[in-house]
Amino acid sequence: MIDSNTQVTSTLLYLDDVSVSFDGFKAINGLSLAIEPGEMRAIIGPNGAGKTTMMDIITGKTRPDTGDVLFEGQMDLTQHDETEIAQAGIGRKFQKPTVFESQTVRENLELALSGNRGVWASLFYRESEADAARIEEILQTVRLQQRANELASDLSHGQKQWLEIGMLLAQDPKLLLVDEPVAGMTDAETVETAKLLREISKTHSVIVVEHDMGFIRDLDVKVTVLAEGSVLAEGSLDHVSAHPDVIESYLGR
Amino acid sequence: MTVLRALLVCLVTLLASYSTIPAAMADDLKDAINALAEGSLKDREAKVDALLETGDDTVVPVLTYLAEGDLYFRKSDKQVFLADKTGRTFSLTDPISGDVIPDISKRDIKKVRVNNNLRRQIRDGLSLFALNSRDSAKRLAAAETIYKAQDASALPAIEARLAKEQDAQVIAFLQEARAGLTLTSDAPEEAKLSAIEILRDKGGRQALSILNEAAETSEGAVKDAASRAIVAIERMLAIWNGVQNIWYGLSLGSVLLLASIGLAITFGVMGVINMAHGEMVMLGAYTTFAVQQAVQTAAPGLIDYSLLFAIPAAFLVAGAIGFVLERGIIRFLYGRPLETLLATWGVSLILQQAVRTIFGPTNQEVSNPGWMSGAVELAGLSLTWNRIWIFFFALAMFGLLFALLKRTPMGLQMRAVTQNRNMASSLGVKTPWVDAFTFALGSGIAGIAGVALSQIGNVSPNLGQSYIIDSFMVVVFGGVGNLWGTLIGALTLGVANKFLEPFAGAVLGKILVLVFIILFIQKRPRGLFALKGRAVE
Amino acid sequence: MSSRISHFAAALALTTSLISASAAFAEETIKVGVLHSLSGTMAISETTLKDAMLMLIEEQNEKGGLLGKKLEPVVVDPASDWPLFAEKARELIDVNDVSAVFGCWTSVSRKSVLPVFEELNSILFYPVQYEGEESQRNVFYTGAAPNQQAIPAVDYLMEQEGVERWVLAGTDYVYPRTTNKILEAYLKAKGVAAEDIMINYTPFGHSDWQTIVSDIKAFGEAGKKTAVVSTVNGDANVPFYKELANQGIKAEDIPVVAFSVGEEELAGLDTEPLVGHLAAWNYFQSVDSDANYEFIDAWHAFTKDENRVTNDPMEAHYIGFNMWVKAVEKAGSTDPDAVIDALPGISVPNLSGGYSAMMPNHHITKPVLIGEIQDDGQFDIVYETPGLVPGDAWSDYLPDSAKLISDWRAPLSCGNFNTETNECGGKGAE
Amino acid sequence: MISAFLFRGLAGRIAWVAAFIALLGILVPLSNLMLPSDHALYVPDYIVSLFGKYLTYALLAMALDLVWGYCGILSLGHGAFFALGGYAMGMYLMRQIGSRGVYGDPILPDFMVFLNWKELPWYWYGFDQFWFAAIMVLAIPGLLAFVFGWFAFRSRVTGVYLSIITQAMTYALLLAFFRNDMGFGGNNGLTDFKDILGYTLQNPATRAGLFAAAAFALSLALVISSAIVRSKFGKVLLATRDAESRARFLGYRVEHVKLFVFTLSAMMAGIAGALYVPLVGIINPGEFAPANSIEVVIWAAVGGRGTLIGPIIGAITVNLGKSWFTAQFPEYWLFVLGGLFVAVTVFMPKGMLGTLSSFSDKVKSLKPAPKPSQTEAGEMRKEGEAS
Repeated sequence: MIDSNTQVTSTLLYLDDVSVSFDGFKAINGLSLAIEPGEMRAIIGPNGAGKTTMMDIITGKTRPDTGDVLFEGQMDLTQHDETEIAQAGIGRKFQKPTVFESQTVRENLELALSGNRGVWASLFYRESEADAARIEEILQTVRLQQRANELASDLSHGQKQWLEIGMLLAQDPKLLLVDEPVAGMTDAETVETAKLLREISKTHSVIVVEHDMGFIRDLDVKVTVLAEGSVLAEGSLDHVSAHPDVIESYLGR
Repeated sequence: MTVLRALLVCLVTLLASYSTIPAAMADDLKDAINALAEGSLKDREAKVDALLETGDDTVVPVLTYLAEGDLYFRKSDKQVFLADKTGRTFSLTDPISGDVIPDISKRDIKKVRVNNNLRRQIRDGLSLFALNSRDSAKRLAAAETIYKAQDASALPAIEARLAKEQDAQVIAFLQEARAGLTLTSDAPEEAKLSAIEILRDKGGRQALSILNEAAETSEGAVKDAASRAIVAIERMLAIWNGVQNIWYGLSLGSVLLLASIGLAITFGVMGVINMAHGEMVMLGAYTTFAVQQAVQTAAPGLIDYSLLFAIPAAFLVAGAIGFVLERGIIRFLYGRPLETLLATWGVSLILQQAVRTIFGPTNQEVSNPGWMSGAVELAGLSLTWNRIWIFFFALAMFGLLFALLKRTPMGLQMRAVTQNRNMASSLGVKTPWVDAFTFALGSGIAGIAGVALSQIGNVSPNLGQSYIIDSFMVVVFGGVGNLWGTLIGALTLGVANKFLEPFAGAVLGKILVLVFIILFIQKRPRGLFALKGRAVE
Repeated sequence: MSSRISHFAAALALTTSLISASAAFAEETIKVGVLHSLSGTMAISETTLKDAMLMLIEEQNEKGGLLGKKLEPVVVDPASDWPLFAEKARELIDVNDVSAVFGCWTSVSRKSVLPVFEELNSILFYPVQYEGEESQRNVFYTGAAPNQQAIPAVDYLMEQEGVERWVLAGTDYVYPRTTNKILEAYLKAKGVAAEDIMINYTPFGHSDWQTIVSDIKAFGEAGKKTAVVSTVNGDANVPFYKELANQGIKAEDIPVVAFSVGEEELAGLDTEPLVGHLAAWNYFQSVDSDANYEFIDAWHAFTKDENRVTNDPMEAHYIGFNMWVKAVEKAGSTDPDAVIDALPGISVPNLSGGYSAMMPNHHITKPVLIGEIQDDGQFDIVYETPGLVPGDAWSDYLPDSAKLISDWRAPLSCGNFNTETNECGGKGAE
Repeated sequence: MISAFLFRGLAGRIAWVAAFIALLGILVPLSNLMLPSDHALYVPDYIVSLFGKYLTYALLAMALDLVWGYCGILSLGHGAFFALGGYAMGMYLMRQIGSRGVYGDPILPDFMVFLNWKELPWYWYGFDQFWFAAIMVLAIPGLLAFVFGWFAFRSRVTGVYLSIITQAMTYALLLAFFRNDMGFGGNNGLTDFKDILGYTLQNPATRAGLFAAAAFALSLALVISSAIVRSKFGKVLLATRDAESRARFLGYRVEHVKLFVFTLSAMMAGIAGALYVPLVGIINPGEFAPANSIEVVIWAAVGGRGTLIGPIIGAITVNLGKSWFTAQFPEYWLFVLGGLFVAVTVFMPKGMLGTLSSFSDKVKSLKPAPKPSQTEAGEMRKEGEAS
């Protein structure tokens, strides 16, 4: 398909002809996708298009039946589990905000902070000044410094979303997968979030899955449209929304 | 049994009234019968033999009563009578005259003691009498006894009967009996060879042991033929053994299914780690006991059918307690499954002690009705009736429950509530009531299981404890929330257990099954029938 | 901090004594400990013994008590939990200050309390048939040793019923294991071939007997008269007998003789199909003696239940309790050492019309009875040993045990005296 | 590094409780041995051995809390680790009997003699040495937990499935140890111990020493556990409990986290078992009974899970109640105990300690005190979070 070895090795994430089915239902069907280093990509598609399953495949939660998934050109993601993939530099934010509710905001960030994840290392971990400073910085970025010592469960829905994004930042991955970051947010929060993501994308590669067209427009990035488990169209938002198939399957009618 | 005895008494009376027996002979007989009162158990064997040798039909009721321990003698004059208990007293029947003396106190009479040897001697001896009975079923039973007894002295009687017997089954048995006796006698070779053939076709362990003996003691053609017959019979036995084992496994599986099917609802469908499940089974068993007691006093004639009354009663009792349990405790604990474990554990302690206080700590007797007693011989298989009933009862219960959950509006509501409480509630389903009824249903079904399990095991306050772990293993092995899983899981574990038992012994077999479950869960962390895909998360 | 604990201890002792003292205020009593499980798996058997003890103590008090004082039962529930037995024994002796304890059923519960009685020097009366191989200074064994039950039963079957082939079926624990070891040695000494003995063990509470019963049936169809010697324990018996009945194993063909099945166990069974199967005990409710009729009447009056049965361990408590009473009277005090020394040689009536005596090895003499199950749940006694059989602490049929004897009288005062080396402490010949 | 690590465990009320337990370990034996028996502060022998037993139960309950309260692994098989530790100690005590057994055999335990065993099975070798037995007390439960956990956590068996297979594990061990062929004394288990490290077990001084050992072990285990849950690893534990897959996506190897804490907890349970055996004088397969393991869970729940101290209080309270009820109301105590479990779960879902601290929180919040600063509020929650 898009093959050429140089392209593969320079590509950050590369999916080729990936398929997976659950009990006969093809959730992903011959999906191919390439993300360049430093790129931010928005992925849209109707319910059941396979967006979340695609993320599951990239992060090692689901094994594809066929196809290749390569990270940084050499790491075959289908052969690794979630932990290894996360350690290799892919971070993920869930559709439903998932933070550690019984711990404080600061502790959540501390857990996410990059570093040795081993049992002994965490047993004897002492917070360094650099770590503390980094946490402060992220708190600032996600606008939670006022609530740093409160339990995550006490945060509002939007703040949880931000905390989770903050955790992604703390993890400092090469690629961020962000699943519906503005679901349930107020308009103001949505605008803030878009701003935040654009800022992040300056230093990281990002894949955003979202329904909110206004938000996608705010992001102003290349858009991939998924339907029935494969790519329907790719390009700028205006380009894809003019695409007849997209109009047919997604925008209604 | 009682019918038979009534007939016997009639027979005695008839015989006496026609007074077909000459007076002198009657006196001899009377003395011989009264002699039973004296002497030790060992001496009595010779006296019984003497009575049997008279060939007189009068001795049949006497010996039958003796074998059943109902032959008594009057302390005052050592006269022997047939005794029937009527209420608190006895009515005595004179074995010769047939005169009945009612209302005799236990103090005035003493039992003529009997033991296994005498009973066996009487059974074998009377079978020769029964061989000339008009009832072909009785003749058949007699012929079977004669075959089993392998007593050479019976040979003339067998020959005599064979000469006039019409019933093919009786003839077959008698021929087999004769074959066995021929083989151990000094009959000519040809007769022995045909006897071997008959026994080979008969099969079974007794034939095998007769042939083994023949093979050891004889030579030449007889020895060869016997050896060949032994191989043939052993091969058949091995095959039947395998089949029998499968049946044992299925039967054990059906018991496991019964024990766990209620749990498949309360735990599997509702997610309550219901440690009081075993006690619901126990309550069912105690209800069976109570119903049996009630039927015994109210309508003794229906005692054989008390189980049929017990089934709805057990369902209601256990169901009601389950309902109260859900409304009183469990409803506060939804969403905290592990805490239901603690609360229901407490409930199980309370229920155990309550039953212990009310019924006492000892086992209670729940008798098998006639239609659930004994066994049926089917080719090389011996299937006991209670196991057969339980097997089909378990399947029927499973089928009913399955239909209830999948085919009725009630079942639909139950599934809706357990899958998505909020959604169901916003669609107008009265979730609290559905919860309560679902739990009551699971408990009630456990109660019904108790009715069946009372037929094969203890009815004691500990009854529940002995099933609870196995029940959880079955439900988890099959896959929580899947009824089919429970069915297949129960039968699989039952059969696996029974196949391991002959090799590993009962204890090691059970350990191996547990290890197998642990390893199996590694392979399929959500049991045999787990849902796949994203829906699981 | 430690004061808190001792306060607690004081409170504990206080409440205990308050509650118990309310019965006999300001009157000094002799306390008797009753250590039987009232809950858990063993409650089924042991609760009856607690009731029997309460009855015996009540009767004794009606007779005027002991040494001019009233007897006072102290009942605790060790809940079928073996370590809890040890704790409760310590509590009875240390906190409640009992003069003697009547209790335990399982071997493991006895083993658990043994060191406690030794350390605190108190007296335990143990009423249940057991595997022997023990003789301890502080324990008096009023149940049967293997030679008072198993061996006479086997003799009976061999001689009276002509049994040549044997199935030894038991629950897998120490009593059946030891009994079967003894029986195996005994049978082999009597000339029974190894292939004519089948030994089978099942777990506690075994409920699915299909395979084993059909194996027994097959084993019994080999042309020789076969019998089953069952040391199957407690709960497992009901399903075992139900399966026997249903698979049509009749007592006339393959009799089963049991050592752990008494009237109490039969109460949970329909005995109609079981008539003729046997049990060996030292007492049956059907024993024909005045003492027994009196005992049964008293029992029915005490429990206010005409249907409550009596059984062998109850008789053992009856004998043990009367022996203790006599020994205390003889010693003139309840001091454990004096009573322990007074007990051997004491002889009291048993319920089968004779007398049982405490022997120097702390076991007692008893008749051995063999009964056949009747359709009314009782036993019909078909055999009785001509004389009394003295309990043998150390079996003669186990190689290491045969050379040991027990005699707690001075000067020997030893529970395991080796007759080969003439040394106490079971020392082997080295 | 280690000392700094342990020092962290001494924070807050843990330090007080640990010190209190350690002090009990000194004062109770002293009072028992030094004071005359009519002294007001005298602790009788009976109480020493009773509370010694409770302390080992408390250690077991705390070990369970470490995996259940902090890592969400509801083990219904912790009794197995306790029993295995107990058996390892029991084997040592058995070998110490030497020729003082009833048959006087210098090597074979009594139960082997009368069952005609001719020689000591290989797995009994080495247990005549205390150091070897002490290692085994840790190694056997630890190894079992490691192997079991390695399979189970790697296969991602979670929730009730995990609970049930831990129950299957202890049930299988129960049946196995019942078998006389196993060479562990069958149903009777191991009994008739004479002495430990040369001190006779029937001596009150030895029991006082064992009490002290149990108290120190509990105190130390409490400090270690507290250090663990207060380290970053403790946060990872909570993270695993609350959102296992999130922890995975953050790059934590969740199965290693669980395996570590499960194995450690099993070893603590083993130590508890090893201390329990000489105190009660018997170890038998009954300790493997699934019901026992469930009871441990109940102790933890009654006291308040996820607090370390709660389970200690729970274990002691429930057992104290049990000891008392079984003597005072032998016929009715199960009603009381059963009722207690129901009441605790329904009315005090956080257990005694949790209810107590949320009650005191409420009282505090009722006071018209100045608004606490952010950090103070955070600290308070930190305390409360675990409950």
